[in-house]
Amino acid sequence: MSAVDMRVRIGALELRNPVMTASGTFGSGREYADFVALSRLGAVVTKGVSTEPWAGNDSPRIAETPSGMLNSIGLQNPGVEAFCAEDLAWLAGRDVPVIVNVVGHTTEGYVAVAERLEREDAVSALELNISCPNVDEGGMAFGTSCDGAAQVVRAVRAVTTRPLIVKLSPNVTDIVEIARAVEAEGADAVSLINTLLGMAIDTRTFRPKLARGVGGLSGPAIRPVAVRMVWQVARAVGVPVIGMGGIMDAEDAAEFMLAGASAVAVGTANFVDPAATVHIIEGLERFCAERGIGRVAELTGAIRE
Amino acid sequence: MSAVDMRVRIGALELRNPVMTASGTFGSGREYADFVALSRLGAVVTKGVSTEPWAGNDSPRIAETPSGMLNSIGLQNPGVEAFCAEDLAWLAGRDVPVIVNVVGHTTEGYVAVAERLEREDAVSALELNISCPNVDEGGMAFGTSCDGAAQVVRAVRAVTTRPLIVKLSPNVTDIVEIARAVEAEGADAVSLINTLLGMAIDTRTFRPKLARGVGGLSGPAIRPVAVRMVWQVARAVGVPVIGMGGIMDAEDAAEFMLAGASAVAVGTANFVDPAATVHIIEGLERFCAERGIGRVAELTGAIRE
Amino acid sequence: MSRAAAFSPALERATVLANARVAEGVWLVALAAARTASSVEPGQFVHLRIAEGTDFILRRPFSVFRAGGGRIEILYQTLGRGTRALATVAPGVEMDLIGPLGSGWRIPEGAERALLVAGGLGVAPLGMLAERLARDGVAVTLAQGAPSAGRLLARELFEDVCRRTAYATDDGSEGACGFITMLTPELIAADRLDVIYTCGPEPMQRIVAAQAAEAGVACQVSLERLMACGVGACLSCVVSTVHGRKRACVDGPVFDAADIVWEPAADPEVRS
Amino acid sequence: MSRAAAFSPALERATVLANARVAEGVWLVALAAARTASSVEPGQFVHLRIAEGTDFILRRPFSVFRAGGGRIEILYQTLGRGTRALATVAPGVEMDLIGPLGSGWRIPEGAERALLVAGGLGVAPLGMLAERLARDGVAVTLAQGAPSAGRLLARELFEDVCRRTAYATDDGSEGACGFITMLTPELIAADRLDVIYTCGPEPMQRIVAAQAAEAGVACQVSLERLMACGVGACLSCVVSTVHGRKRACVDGPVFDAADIVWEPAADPEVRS
Ligand SMILES: Cc1cc2nc3c(=O)[nH]c(=O)nc-3n(C[C@H](O)[C@H](O)[C@H](O)COP(=O)(O)OP(=O)(O)OC[C@H]3O[C@@H](n4cnc5c(N)ncnc54)[C@H](O)[C@@H]3O)c2cc1C
Ligand SMILES: Cc1cc2nc3c(=O)[nH]c(=O)nc-3n(C[C@H](O)[C@H](O)[C@H](O)COP(=O)(O)OP(=O)(O)OC[C@H]3O[C@@H](n4cnc5c(N)ncnc54)[C@H](O)[C@@H]3O)c2cc1C
Ligand SMILES: Cc1cc2nc3c(=O)[nH]c(=O)nc-3n(C[C@H](O)[C@H](O)[C@H](O)COP(=O)(O)O)c2cc1C
Ligand SMILES: Cc1cc2nc3c(=O)[nH]c(=O)nc-3n(C[C@H](O)[C@H](O)[C@H](O)COP(=O)(O)O)c2cc1C
Ligand code: FES
Ligand code: FES
Repeated sequence: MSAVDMRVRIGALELRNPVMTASGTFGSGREYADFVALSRLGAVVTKGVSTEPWAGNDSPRIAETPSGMLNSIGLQNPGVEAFCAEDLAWLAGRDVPVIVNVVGHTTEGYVAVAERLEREDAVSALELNISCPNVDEGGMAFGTSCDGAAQVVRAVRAVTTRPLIVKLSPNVTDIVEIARAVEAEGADAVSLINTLLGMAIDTRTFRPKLARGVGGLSGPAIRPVAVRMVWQVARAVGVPVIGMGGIMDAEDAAEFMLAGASAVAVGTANFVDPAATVHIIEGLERFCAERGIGRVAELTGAIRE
Repeated sequence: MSAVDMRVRIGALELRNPVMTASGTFGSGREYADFVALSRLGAVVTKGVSTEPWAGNDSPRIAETPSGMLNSIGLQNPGVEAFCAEDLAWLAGRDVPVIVNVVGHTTEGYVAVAERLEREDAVSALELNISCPNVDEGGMAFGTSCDGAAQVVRAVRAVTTRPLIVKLSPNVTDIVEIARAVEAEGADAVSLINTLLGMAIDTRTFRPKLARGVGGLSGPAIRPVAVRMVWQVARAVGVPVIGMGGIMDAEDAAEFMLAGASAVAVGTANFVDPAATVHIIEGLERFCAERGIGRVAELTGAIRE
Repeated sequence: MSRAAAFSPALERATVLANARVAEGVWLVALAAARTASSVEPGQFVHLRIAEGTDFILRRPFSVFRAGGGRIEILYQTLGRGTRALATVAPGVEMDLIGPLGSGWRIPEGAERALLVAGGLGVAPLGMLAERLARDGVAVTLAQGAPSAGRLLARELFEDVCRRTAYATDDGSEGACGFITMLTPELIAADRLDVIYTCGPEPMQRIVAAQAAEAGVACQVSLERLMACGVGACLSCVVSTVHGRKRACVDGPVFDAADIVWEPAADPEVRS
Repeated sequence: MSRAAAFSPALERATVLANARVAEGVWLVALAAARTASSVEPGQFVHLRIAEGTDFILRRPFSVFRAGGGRIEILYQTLGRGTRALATVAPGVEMDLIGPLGSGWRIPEGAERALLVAGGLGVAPLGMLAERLARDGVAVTLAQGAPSAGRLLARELFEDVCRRTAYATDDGSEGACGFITMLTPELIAADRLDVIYTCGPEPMQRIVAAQAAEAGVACQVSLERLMACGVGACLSCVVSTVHGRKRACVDGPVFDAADIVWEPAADPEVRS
C-alpha cells in the first residue's frame, strides 16, 4: 500500500486527516480515550457549550429507530467556564485540533461563549451550532431562516479570530440559501447535517418514546438526505464543507467526500464501534491506496455526473 | 377476539378500514391482485397520473439505503386517457374505493386531469401530488411554498366535486404552514409524507446510484420524520390526516394513528411483503381487540402527552 | 412461438437444502420450494428476501437455474452485501421468495437448432432452458465465456444435454482466449439456427444481438435491472424498447433482441 | 468504602458458549470473554452488540451475572426485539461487547451483614455480588420477588452463598404472597445491617431505599437507563441526583440511594 497524503485543509486549519468526531457523540474525547488515540484524529469536535450550565431534557432521551436513533439530550453541558477548566484543559495536551461546538439561546449567548473561548489557546476553531432541534429557544430557530442564521454568524464573527464553522440544520426547505447566507457573513466553513427532527411513539404505553416528545434523528437512516445536502451545498458555496450524517465506515466517508465534503464527522457510529473513527481513517487511506489516489483531498467533489 | 369496528371516515369518504396503498408503490392494484384481495383494502391509491403520457427518468431508478430506498421513477404514466381506459376500468369492478393520485408540470396540467376524472364514476377521491421530488418542473416545487400549494389546490378545487386530498412534501421548513394553506383552499384531507429528497453515490464508480442523481427516500428509515410531521399537522388542522412513511407492520400503522392520522398508507412495505397491506389490517384489528378498543378510529390522536 | 401460460406468482416459504461454493465467487443454493419448482418456466426468476428486519429492504432477483422434485436451484455470484449475506445462510434456514416471476424464454414452433450464448453468470437462466430444449428434441449449442477455466459454470449439465459446447476464457486457460463473442459469428454461420438465446453482461448481449440480426436469426436476450417490487407495480426496472419503456420484471426479463433500444454502455447497473 | 480500581473498558470479541432458557421469558447466555471475565467487578455491565448491520444500531447493556474461568454469564429477560434476537443466537457465534463498564457495588469497610433485595431481573447484578460478599465473610440475606415460583431466578447460587433467603411471589406460589417490599422491613429490623443492595423495578428500589433510610442503613441502588455510548460521552442515560444529573453508565449504574432524586413513577423506561 503506497503512502497516501491524508491531510486536508478547512480554511486556515490544516488537519492530519479528514475524519473528525461529530459534536455531542464523543464527549470531550476523554470518554473515548480508552479506545482511540486522540492524536490519530483529524479533530475532536466537543459537545455543545453554552455560557451558563444547561441541564438538558428529561429522560428518556434516546430511542432506537430503523437504522438510526432519536436523541433529545438538549445540550446538557456544564457551561463554558467549567468546560475550559476541565474538558479543554484535558484536551489541550492531546496533540489533536479541538473544535468547540458553541450553543446559545440568544445571539448574546453565542457571542459570550465565543468571546470566552477567544482566550483559550487550545481552541483550533469554533463550530456554531445553529441547528439543534432539542432546545426550545435558539438552537434550530436560528438555523432555519437566512436572517436568523446571518445575524448570529455576523455577531460571532465580530468577536472571534478563530476559524468559524457553521453547522446547518437539515430541517429546511432550501439548505443552500442558508449556507450562502452564512458564507456571506464570513463563515470559514459549513458543517452539515445536524439531526432531522423526528418522533417515535411507544404503542404499548401510547406515549412518545422521548420525554420531550420530539428529538433529532441520526445514523445511517439519514445518510441519503445528508449526502444530497452536502452535494447541493458544496457546489453552491466557496467555503469548505464538513459532511456528516450516518457515516459508519470508510466507504460512507468517501461517499460524502465525493459529494463535495472536504472533511467528515462521525457521530452515531461511535456508539456502535467506539473505535469507528480510527477504523474509518485507516479504511479511507486503504480506499485511496487501492485506487492509486495520492491525496485524500482529491476525493472532494470527485463525483462523476 | 371481539369484533373491532375498523371503519374510518376521511371527510365524505367512508373506508372499511384505515389502510390504503401509497401512490406509486402498488401500480393500479392489478399487479398485486395475486397477493391481496383488493376488496380487503381501505382504498387503492393509484400511481400518479398526468394529462399526457410521461416517460419518467432514466435507469437506474432505485437504490437500496439503510432501512430504506431511493427512487427516481419520475412519475412515468400512460396519461389520463389510457389510465381511465385501462387501469380505472379494471379497478371499477373490484369493490374498493379508488383514489387517483394527480400530477402535473403546471397548474393547468393538474386541472386538466381533475376535469377528466370528474367524468369517471369509479373515482372516489383525488390525491393531489404536489410533493414529488422526482420531476424537474411542478411536482415538489408546488409543495414547498404556501403560495404554490394554495394556488394549485384552489384551481383544482374549482373543477372537482370529489373529496380532495393534498399530498404534502416533507422537504420543507414548516409543513404545518403548508397544511394550513391547503386546508384554507378547501382540501378535504392531507396526506403525508411523500419521500425525503436524498442521494447515494457508488464509491466504486464515483457516479450517483440513480441516473437522475437525486431521488426520494422512503421506507422505515424515514418513519420518525413522518410520525413527527403527522403529529405536528394533525394538531394544527381540522381536516383528516392520512399518514405514511415507513409503515411496515400494524404497530407502525398504530403509531401513525396515535400521532393523529385518521388513515394510513403503505408504500415500500409492499415490496418487502406483497401482502403487507392485509397483514397490517389484520394486525391492527388484533391490536385494538387486545386492548379492548372497540373502534379503530379511537386510536386517532390517542397519544398520551 | 410458444410461451407457457403464466402461472400466477405467490409468496412461498422456502427452506435452504444446500448452499455451497461451486467456483470462485460463485455459489449454488438449493431451496425446497414446491410450488415454484412445479410451475417455473425456463428464464423466469424468483424474488428472494435475504433476511428478516430492515437491513435488506429490497428483495434480490435470481433466475431459477434448475427446478424439479420440489426444489429449485439458484446459481449466484457474491457481488454485494446481499449475495455475500446469502452465501452465509445455512441449510435448514427458511427464506421467503416470490415466484415464479417474469416472462421467460420462448421456444419458436418447430425449432430444431438453438444457440445459447452465456457470459459469466449469464448461464443462470440457461440451465432450465437447455434441459427443456433437449427434452423437446432441439439440438443445442452452448457458447460460454468466463474469466478462466475454473469459472466456467455447470459444464456437466450443459455437456450432458448440448450437442456441442464452445468455451472462451479471458486468460485462455480453456477454449479460445478472449471474449465469447469472438466465437459466436462462426457458430452462427456453421448452423441453420432457428433461435439464439443469450444472457450475460449487457455489452455482450448487445454484440450477440447484432450478430444474430446480421445473420437473420431470431434472438432473445435476458436483461437485468434493479428491481423493487418484481411484480410490475413500481416501474423500477424499465427497459427501453421500440414499443416504449417495458418492465423487466413482467414484460421481461426475456425480450426479443430486435425490440431493445440499447442504452449507453456506461450504465452502472450492468456489472455481472 | 472500597471500590475496585476501575479497569479500563475495551472492545472484546466474545464467543457464545451456551444460550438457554432458564425460566419463562428468561435466558442465560455464557460468553467466552477472557479480558472482561478477569477484570469485571460486581455490579458492572457489558454493552453488547446484538448483530452486525444497522438493524440494531444501539448496543444493549447487560449486567454481568457471574464471571470466571474466562467466561461471563448474562441473565436476561426477552423483552423487546434485541433480547428476543439474542435468544436465537447459537453457540459458536461471535458477538462483540464493550466491557467492563460502570461503577459497581461498593462494599463498606468492615461490613459484616448485608441484605440484597431483588425484584425480577434485578437479581442479574447481584449474582457476582453475593459470591464476593460471601467470600469476604459477609453474612448475606437475599430477598427476591417474582411473579411466581417458576420465575424465582438463580435460587441455587443464592441459597448456596447466602445465610438466608426470603421469597415473595405475586401469586403466592412460593414464599409470601405479594411484593417483596412487604418482607423487607422485617428483614431490615431483624438484623444489624451494614448495607442494603437493591436492584429491580425502579418503584421497588425506591421503596427499599426509603425503608433503608428510615432504618438508618446505607443503601445502594442499581438503575437502568437507555444507553447509547455506555462510556459517558453521549449523556443519554442521566439520573437525577442531589449532585445534579449523573450518567448511569459511568457514574452508575450503582448509586447511593440517598443521592437519588426519584423521578415520577410513570417513567416509561422502567419496565422490568
Ligand atoms: C431477472 C434477474 C435475474 C437474475 N438472476 C441472477 C442469477 O441467477 N444469478 C446471479 O448471480 N445474479 C442474478 N441476477 C443479479 C442479482 O439480482 C444481483 O447480483 C444481486 O441482486 C446483487 O445483490 P447484492 O446485494 O449482492 O448487490 P448490491 O449491489 O449490494 O445490491 C444493491 C441493490 O442493487 C441490486 N442489484 C445489484 N446488482 C444487480 C444486478 N446485476 N441486477 C439486478 N439487481 C442488482 C440488488 O438487488 C439490490 O437491490 C439477476 C438479476 C435479475 C434482474
Ligand atoms: C446497566 C444496565 C444493566 C442491565 N442489566 C440487565 C440484565 O442483566 N438482564 C436483563 O435482562 N436486562 C438488563 N438490563 C436491561 C436491558 O438492557 C434491556 O432489557 C434491553 O436493552 C432491552 O432490549 P430490547 O431490544 O429487548 O428492548 P427494546 O425495547 O426493543 O429496546 C429498544 C431500546 O431500548 C433500550 N432498553 C429497553 N429497555 C431497557 C431497559 N430496561 N434498560 C435499558 N435500556 C433499555 C434498549 O437497549 C434499546 O436501546 C440492563 C440495563 C442497564 C442499563
Ligand atoms: C446523542 C447526540 C448528541 C448530539 N449533540 C450535538 C451537539 O451537542 N451539538 C451539535 O452540533 N450536534 C449534536 N449532535 C448531532 C451530531 O453532531 C451529528 O450532526 C448528527 O448526529 C449526524 O451525524 P451521525 O448520523 O453520524 O450521528 C448530536 C447527535 C447525537 C446522536
Ligand atoms: C417507487 C415509488 C414510487 C412512488 N410514486 C409516487 C407517485 O407516483 N405519487 C406519489 O404521490 N407518491 C409516490 N411515492 C411516494 C409514496 O407514495 C409514499 O409517500 C412514500 O414512499 C413514503 O411511504 P413508504 O415509506 O411507506 O414508502 C412513490 C414511492 C416509491 C417508493
Ligand atoms: S420491479 Fe417493480 S415494476 Fe419491475
Ligand atoms: S450511555 Fe452515553 S453517557 Fe451514558
